Amino acid sequence: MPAITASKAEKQKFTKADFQSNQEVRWCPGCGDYAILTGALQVFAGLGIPRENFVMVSGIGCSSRFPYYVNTYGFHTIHGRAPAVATGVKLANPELQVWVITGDGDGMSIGGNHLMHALRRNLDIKILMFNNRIYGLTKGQYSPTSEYGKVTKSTPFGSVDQPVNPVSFALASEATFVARTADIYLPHLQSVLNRAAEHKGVAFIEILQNCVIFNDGAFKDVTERSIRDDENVLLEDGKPMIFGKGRKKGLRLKGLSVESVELGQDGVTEKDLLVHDQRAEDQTLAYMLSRLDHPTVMGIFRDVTRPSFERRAHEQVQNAKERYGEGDLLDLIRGKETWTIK
Amino acid sequence: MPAITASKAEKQKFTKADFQSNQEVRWCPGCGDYAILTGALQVFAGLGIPRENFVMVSGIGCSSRFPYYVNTYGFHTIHGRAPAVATGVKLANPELQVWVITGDGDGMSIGGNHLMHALRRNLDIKILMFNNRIYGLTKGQYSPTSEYGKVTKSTPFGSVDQPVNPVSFALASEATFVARTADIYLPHLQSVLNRAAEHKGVAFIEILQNCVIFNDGAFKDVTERSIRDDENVLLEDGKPMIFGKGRKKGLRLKGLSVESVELGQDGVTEKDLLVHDQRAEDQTLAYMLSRLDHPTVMGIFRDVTRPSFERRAHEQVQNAKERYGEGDLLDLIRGKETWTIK
Amino acid sequence: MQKPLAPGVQERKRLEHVTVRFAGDSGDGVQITGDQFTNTTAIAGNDLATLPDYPAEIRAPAGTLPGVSGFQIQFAATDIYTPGDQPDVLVAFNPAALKVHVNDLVQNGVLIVDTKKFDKINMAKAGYATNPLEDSSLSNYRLFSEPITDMTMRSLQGLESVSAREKERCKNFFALGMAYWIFNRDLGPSLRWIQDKFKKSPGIAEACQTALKAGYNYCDMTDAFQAVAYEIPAAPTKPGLYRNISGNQALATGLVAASVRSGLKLFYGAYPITPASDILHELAKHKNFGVITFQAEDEIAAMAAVVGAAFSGALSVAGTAGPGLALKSEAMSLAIMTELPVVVIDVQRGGPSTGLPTKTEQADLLFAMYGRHGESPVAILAPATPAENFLFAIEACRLAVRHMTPVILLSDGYLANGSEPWRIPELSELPEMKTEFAHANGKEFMPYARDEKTLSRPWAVPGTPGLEHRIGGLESRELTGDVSYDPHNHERMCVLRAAKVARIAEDIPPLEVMGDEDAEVLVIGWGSTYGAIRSACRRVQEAGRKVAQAHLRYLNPLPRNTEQVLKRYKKVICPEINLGQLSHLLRGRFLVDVIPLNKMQGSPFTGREVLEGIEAVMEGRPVRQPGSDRPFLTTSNYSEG
Amino acid sequence: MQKPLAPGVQERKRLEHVTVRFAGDSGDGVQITGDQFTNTTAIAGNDLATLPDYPAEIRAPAGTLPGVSGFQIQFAATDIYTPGDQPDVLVAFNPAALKVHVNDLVQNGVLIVDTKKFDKINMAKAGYATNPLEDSSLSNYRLFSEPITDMTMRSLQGLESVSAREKERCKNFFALGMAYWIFNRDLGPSLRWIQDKFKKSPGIAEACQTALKAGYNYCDMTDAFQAVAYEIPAAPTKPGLYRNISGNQALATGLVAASVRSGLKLFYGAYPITPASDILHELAKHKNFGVITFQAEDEIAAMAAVVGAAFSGALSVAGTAGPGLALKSEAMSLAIMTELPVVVIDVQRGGPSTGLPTKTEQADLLFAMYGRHGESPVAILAPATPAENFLFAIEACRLAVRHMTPVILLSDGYLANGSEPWRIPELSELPEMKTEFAHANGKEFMPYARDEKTLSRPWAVPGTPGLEHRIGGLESRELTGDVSYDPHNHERMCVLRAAKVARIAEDIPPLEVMGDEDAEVLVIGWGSTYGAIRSACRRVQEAGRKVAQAHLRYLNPLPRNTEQVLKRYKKVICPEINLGQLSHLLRGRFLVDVIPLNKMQGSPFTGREVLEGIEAVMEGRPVRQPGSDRPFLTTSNYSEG
Ligand SMILES: Cc1ncc(C[n+]2csc(CCOP(=O)(O)OP(=O)(O)O)c2C)c(N)n1
Ligand SMILES: Cc1ncc(C[n+]2csc(CCOP(=O)(O)OP(=O)(O)O)c2C)c(N)n1
Ligand code: SF4
Ligand code: SF4
Ligand SMILES: [Mg+2]
Ligand SMILES: [Mg+2]
Repeated sequence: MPAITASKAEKQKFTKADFQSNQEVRWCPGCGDYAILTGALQVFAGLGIPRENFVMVSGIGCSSRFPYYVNTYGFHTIHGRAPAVATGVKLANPELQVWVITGDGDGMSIGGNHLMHALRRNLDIKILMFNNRIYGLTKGQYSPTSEYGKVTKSTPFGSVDQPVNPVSFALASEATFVARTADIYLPHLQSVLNRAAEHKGVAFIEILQNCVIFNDGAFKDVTERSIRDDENVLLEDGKPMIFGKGRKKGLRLKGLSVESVELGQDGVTEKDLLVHDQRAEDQTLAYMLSRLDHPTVMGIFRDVTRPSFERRAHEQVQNAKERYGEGDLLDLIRGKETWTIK
Repeated sequence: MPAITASKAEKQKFTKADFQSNQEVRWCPGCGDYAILTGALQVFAGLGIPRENFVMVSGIGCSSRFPYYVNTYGFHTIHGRAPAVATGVKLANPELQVWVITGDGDGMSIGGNHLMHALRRNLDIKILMFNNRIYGLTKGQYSPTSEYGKVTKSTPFGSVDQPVNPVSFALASEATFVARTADIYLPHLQSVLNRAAEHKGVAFIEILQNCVIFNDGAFKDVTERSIRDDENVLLEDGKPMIFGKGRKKGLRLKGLSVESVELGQDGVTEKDLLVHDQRAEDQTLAYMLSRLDHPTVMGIFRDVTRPSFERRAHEQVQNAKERYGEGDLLDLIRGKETWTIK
Repeated sequence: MQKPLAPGVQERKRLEHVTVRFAGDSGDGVQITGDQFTNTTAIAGNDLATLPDYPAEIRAPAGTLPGVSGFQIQFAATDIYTPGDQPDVLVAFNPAALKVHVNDLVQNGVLIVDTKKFDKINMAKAGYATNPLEDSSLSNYRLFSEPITDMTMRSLQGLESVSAREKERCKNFFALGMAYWIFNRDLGPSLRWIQDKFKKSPGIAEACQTALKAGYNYCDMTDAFQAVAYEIPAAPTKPGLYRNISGNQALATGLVAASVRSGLKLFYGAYPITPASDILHELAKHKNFGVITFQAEDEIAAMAAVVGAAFSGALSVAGTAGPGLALKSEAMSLAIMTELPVVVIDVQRGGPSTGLPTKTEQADLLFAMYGRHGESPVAILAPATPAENFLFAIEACRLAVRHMTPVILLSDGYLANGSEPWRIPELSELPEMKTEFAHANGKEFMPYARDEKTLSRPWAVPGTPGLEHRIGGLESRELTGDVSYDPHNHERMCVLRAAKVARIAEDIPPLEVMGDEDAEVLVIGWGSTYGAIRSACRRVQEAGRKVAQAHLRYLNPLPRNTEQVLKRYKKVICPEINLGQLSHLLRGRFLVDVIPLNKMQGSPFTGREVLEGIEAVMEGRPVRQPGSDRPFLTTSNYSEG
Repeated sequence: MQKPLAPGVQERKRLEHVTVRFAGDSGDGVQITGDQFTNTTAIAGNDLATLPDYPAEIRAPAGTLPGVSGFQIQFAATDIYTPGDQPDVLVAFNPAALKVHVNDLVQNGVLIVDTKKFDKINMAKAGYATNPLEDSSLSNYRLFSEPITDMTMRSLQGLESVSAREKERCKNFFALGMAYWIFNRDLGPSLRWIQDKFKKSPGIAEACQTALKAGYNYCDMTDAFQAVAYEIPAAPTKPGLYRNISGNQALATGLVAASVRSGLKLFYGAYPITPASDILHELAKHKNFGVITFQAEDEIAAMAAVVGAAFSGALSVAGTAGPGLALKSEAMSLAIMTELPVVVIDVQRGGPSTGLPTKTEQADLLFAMYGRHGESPVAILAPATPAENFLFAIEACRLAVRHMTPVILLSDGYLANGSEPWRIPELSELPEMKTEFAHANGKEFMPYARDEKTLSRPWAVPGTPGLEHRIGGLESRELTGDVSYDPHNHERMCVLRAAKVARIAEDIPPLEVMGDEDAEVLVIGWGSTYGAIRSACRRVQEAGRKVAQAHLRYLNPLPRNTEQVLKRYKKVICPEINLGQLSHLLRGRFLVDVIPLNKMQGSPFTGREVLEGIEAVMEGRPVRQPGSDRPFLTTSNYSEG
């Protein structure tokens, strides 16, 4: 494999245009994927890493067309398997910047297991899950994140199963970096992606994404301009969890649940509020926050450090070489017991 | 499908022998699977449900040989797919008592995704995962529950990945009943299985199981007689979490973590301790407890009620019949627009 | 039925058969237009065949060549078998659609174009430097440049409850109205369909209906259209009640019919995948038939659940396309070992890998045949026309249950989405499907005892007292089904499973030969090539030459007389939408020098293509080799940069 | 080497070849005994072939018939090709082992039995009503009833650091010592092996070594053994340095060699599965060669990761067995579409489904050939002997990388676990494996441009400046690799992928014919049947008749001259451990009436079985039909109850 030359020290300057491919973007007009693409391209450009060191790996779905639109190496693989393909890409060449793009169906339905294992292994890849709570590409069946009772093409009488919560799932899968953002929160999305890029290990980011055709307005009650302040808590590390129009509300611990309180009412002050700690070794806070519905918690739930899988794997190679010397092929072929015929 | 006749009301009397098949048990002498089998057979017999209404479904692994030893209907399927096969068995005939037997490899490695989806769907099946933290049947490779650094046949220099915690995983998969017990805790195991049988919905039970051949003593530091009192907290619903030799220790909340305290020391009393609540809608307590290592928490973490998948699915059928009348084949074949040729 | 509005035509020209193609952006409603036109044509009593063709994207970028969606229909006063080789009439909604399709139009064909989108931007997207409607490039056709969108908007001016954008989207109904006038169709069925479809938005319904009528009236009032006023008399067919039906509809309906006839609960397990998803959608509607549909987390789970449901005694069916079939391989193998009745539908599409998801292909035959580890025989069926899916869905279920075996039903994208008029059978015409579960009879139960005739084992379902038993993927001992590593038992069971499937040959009809028994050339096909082969053979015969046709609907086992049929002819040619799979099978089985005629273009054969192949064989010339149009581009023969 | 201890024998009988079988409970250390015996035999310079055979359970219940583990070896003073048809010497550790194996022993064969386990309980478990050692049932054999366990215990009496149970477990070394005496072997290699193996438990090491010597000495002191003192002279072979090697070892070693020779990092992705797991275990040890082993969560992930690693420029290999190959189907199809070089090893075992996991079979050939949706050609290789796995591992890697294609290597349980002496090649004897990644050259990069000769596309790996490009599972356009739904492009690409694989025929040796060129009968085989066929042909020739043999190591594409070879002979017979897969392939390809000779018993052919087949063909008789020993048991012909 070619050695990666540019180090972070000699950060280069790139523009979004450098990262834009010549392929015509083929999402529906108004699809949330456009905004995510724009945000991501800007983040890639800003990292100062040459294009050739990026690999975009995706599965199948509308979201998974993403790699075609990024002028780096790209691999549009098969349904659900992107994390597994990415594992091979990254293990074979740990210098690469590997970004996985997946959907709620691709990532949580057919691909749930690969996702779980990639997360617990802590491979240094970044996984963006575009969650539109529907199957877009196959024209509108319900997905594992669709709400209970969802009427879709495949569930004309409503779905009968409990959705899975991607953030809770990622936490239970031992992910070291877990975040949530939304297609229409561009600056927030970019800051989260930037933090993910900095994180040395696996990063999982759920991105709430609107599918105008098959699930329009799925996140209206979370992200619509008129209510979003009251319906979102944006996590800030080390800061109390304040939200709401005029920042008048906050989240407070009540037993082992969270409650939403009004600042100033009943004597509640900032001091009573939960303070976010992204780096807490204990997952409890992050997990508890992931369960909230109204308001929905956005931002980085968890960001802890553990050596990454590919680093550990390559260290073993290095250690073995140091301990036993660079492998000698003839020695290996000969094995332990030989005899000579003359 | 034959209608199931015996109702719970006319509970019949069975003995363990009724549920024992004529197949020779083929586990290694000393394997923890024997004890689990014994315990389970007794529980089955005690439920008062005729043998023919049980189906044991398993994947592949030492543990998955289980169905052969139970004189009910049984299906030894393929690696990792038991929850999916069981889904078909149960959906097609909701009257059946379906028990899934799986291993840590079968259930969490190749089968992790099916497990997650069966759990979130809340299908009324009982899933017993025999966790020996190793691949037994294939002679000793590491599994997703093997501890970090594990030296096995496939990892001679030690494994480099973070294990997954089955109880945390089940909780994040929205399971309605989650428990942990051990092969050598026979009465505890039986009480847990009994409660699982009573639960109307999916039940996930992690059973710590010793593999004498490839991972002997994996749970020694948890279950060995001399230390087990200090290393186990047995959950009791509505009770404070007391444990330790002479029941002198307890678990106390400290911020959003749990700490182990000595009763009577520094003024700690029972009142300071965490009280278990299996039926809490909020998962936080259960999740937090699942993360503990020393001591390890055993028992029922969560037991909440939600209508089960197969019930909801069959209700839809019932409702459709009521709303549109029993389907008329000729009508269906004819469709909407027809014309006649004479 | 509502009468056609005052047909202001002196005389309509009678035609025997016509091919019409609608084309436009994916957002232009081309598929709906095609469906409506088809339905109305069917009701008018013509024979017909259709070919929808749409891009893989949900909404490919507007105005681009890859974004073009098309729908072709051939209809006739006689029997026809294909959607037509070349359109006689082309309706194009934008420059890209014109560009993609115009070369297919017959010389002097009718070309109707909506002028609206012929602006600089859209023409550039389609690669037109100058306006083709204005230069002379279309002089070979009878061009009607019409401001369809503008006229639509004008006809809807008064309607206030409907937005401008919604009005614009009615243009396809305007065009449909024009087509109805040209072929003298009744507007009634489409007016009713609109009413029903938009019953929740009466404004939209009114707009669509108005546009439809406006289009019709526009032609009626415009002299230029008098020259293209046609009449295609109804086709003489078997009397009866008819409907139009697509392959996927027929399949879903057939499954429900099998369930009703057998008294077994239908369990359909699937994971969405083009072009099979519609079967799931259709079945999910029919819960009042007791149908259980299960959208699984993936195809492996779908197949595994189907195996589980079969164990529980349901009529268990899985439906998918190529990539999904690949994932089902291991669980199907379990069904083979445990000898459970399951039906697996593979709606074939272009492969390998994700391939061409919305295009048709027949390249999964050998995969269906050999696509599992070990000796893993299954039965394989393939309907030949969209409507045949109905009977073959029932047949697949019947064989699975009677012979306790997995059955693969091979449909394809063309059959699935194509449609044809179908004489609705009486219930009494449907095959018998008696099923009996095993019951305890006091003797020791032997789950692997064999029926003498079929070699099938008993279907003993959980819940039956006294029949408790265990099955599994390990080799099973004869009679008892216990796990057995005995070498001779394994050999016997492998042979037994093969023999069981082979014996299905006793339970299926012999292979029929159509055409000239004493011909020199036999054309053998399977699946959706039927129509093209039939049409080609007819043309051969019309030219006064002899040819025979045989069509395999049972691929495994083959009909008893297959060898005999093949060996009766001097030359055998086998057209397939793959690189020669059935021909390979037949050659290996019978050592007959079957000549492959192959095409791999994501679309069915045209009658002409098959005809050329037959003629080549008759005249001893080599048939067309796929991909032979020009050499491969290697580093030496493409100009770099 | 340590000299044999005072061999108290007057004269040893010289034998040309001997077959020895060890058998006992899975806990009895039979496989270790077999391995040690093999190693020592190899070092003594005999030619040899082995056949281990063990139950699927880790520790099947002690004393039962299914719990019996066996190990057979044939060794000789001349070339031999199979582990022997029937043992000349059988060592049985318990009644069950005796029961399972004694009928295979040749008349008057040497039968050594450990008397320890011949108690009521164990005899009952084996189904013996009376003690076979005491009734006259074994009178056809030269029976040695020896208290092996008791003598072992006695010999270890002084050793205090070792428990009684551990001492008892040394009995296999006592028996091994006896075998060494009988065949006049040097104890040195085994003594050294024990030392090394138990270096952390010197007590155990001493116990094993003591038991070994005690067994040897026991025979030396016991007159009765004089009659069975044999000498098998070393086989004359090509001079050189030799070792004994099993198929899986050879495969793993070959992969490392390919990595070293090509300069590519080896990436091995796998999920444990019998009988392929040992390849993973072996490679995981060789991290100092830069090998990356990845135990994935399942076979799908393993395959997907291998495809990803190939994209990244690693020498990428996946290893599995049947059920795992089924799961890899879809991801392999992705490698076909994206034209990435990957090697997939399938160590075939008994199928379908879980089947007979520890037994051998050759029934995945057609699955390898056709086991993916769409037209999905891959190259297929199959080594013929355990040691050949070494070169074919390299060859698979060479072809994958040079032709940018997936390659399937078909091994099987017999090759994987069987072993043979192998002349260690010089590094200079290994094939060249130059690999070059693409580099930017100022022109626009075309990821799907073709090499003129091989039709392969460039290998452009991430990290290379200027070659950024996208690949994927959708159909790719010629040259650019962009997504393309163009009908003609799809056809061209399908044909191109097929042609690329077909052209490998130019890069592989022609099919060689051994034996009599002018014979009437050709025996054609593939994979592990080689030895049995070779041995059968030799016997035909020894009997003065003519026969030719050809063995296919390349199954796709076939060697250029295959048709020519097949058509040179009047009759062609094809022995396979399946129901006729290669014969079907050859028939379909070449219209040659290849006669299948099949066996499906989880074990390789014996030379005798193949011989009988050849004789039948020569004499115009039908060959044995598998499973024909008795009719199927149907409800009418088994007695119920
Ligand atoms: C094996 C396989 N099964 C099914 C499909 C069909 N398929 C393609 S994308 C998709 C789901 C897409 O949903 P999601 O991942 O949420 O992506 P979105 O389109 O919503 O962005 C499905 C079922 C496939 N391509 N491959
Ligand atoms: C598709 C497939 N892959 C691999 C295997 C081999 N295999 C059988 S059991 C097993 C793992 C068993 O581990 P676990 O589930 O922990 O069960 P245990 O034997 O420890 O009880 C594996 C890898 C298989 N049978 N099928
Ligand atoms: S279908 Fe939905 S997700 Fe897909 S491109 Fe269109 S709007 Fe976006
Ligand atoms: S290998 Fe381990 S898990 Fe398997 S039967 Fe033996 S002791 Fe039990
Ligand atoms: Mg989605
Ligand atoms: Mg295990």
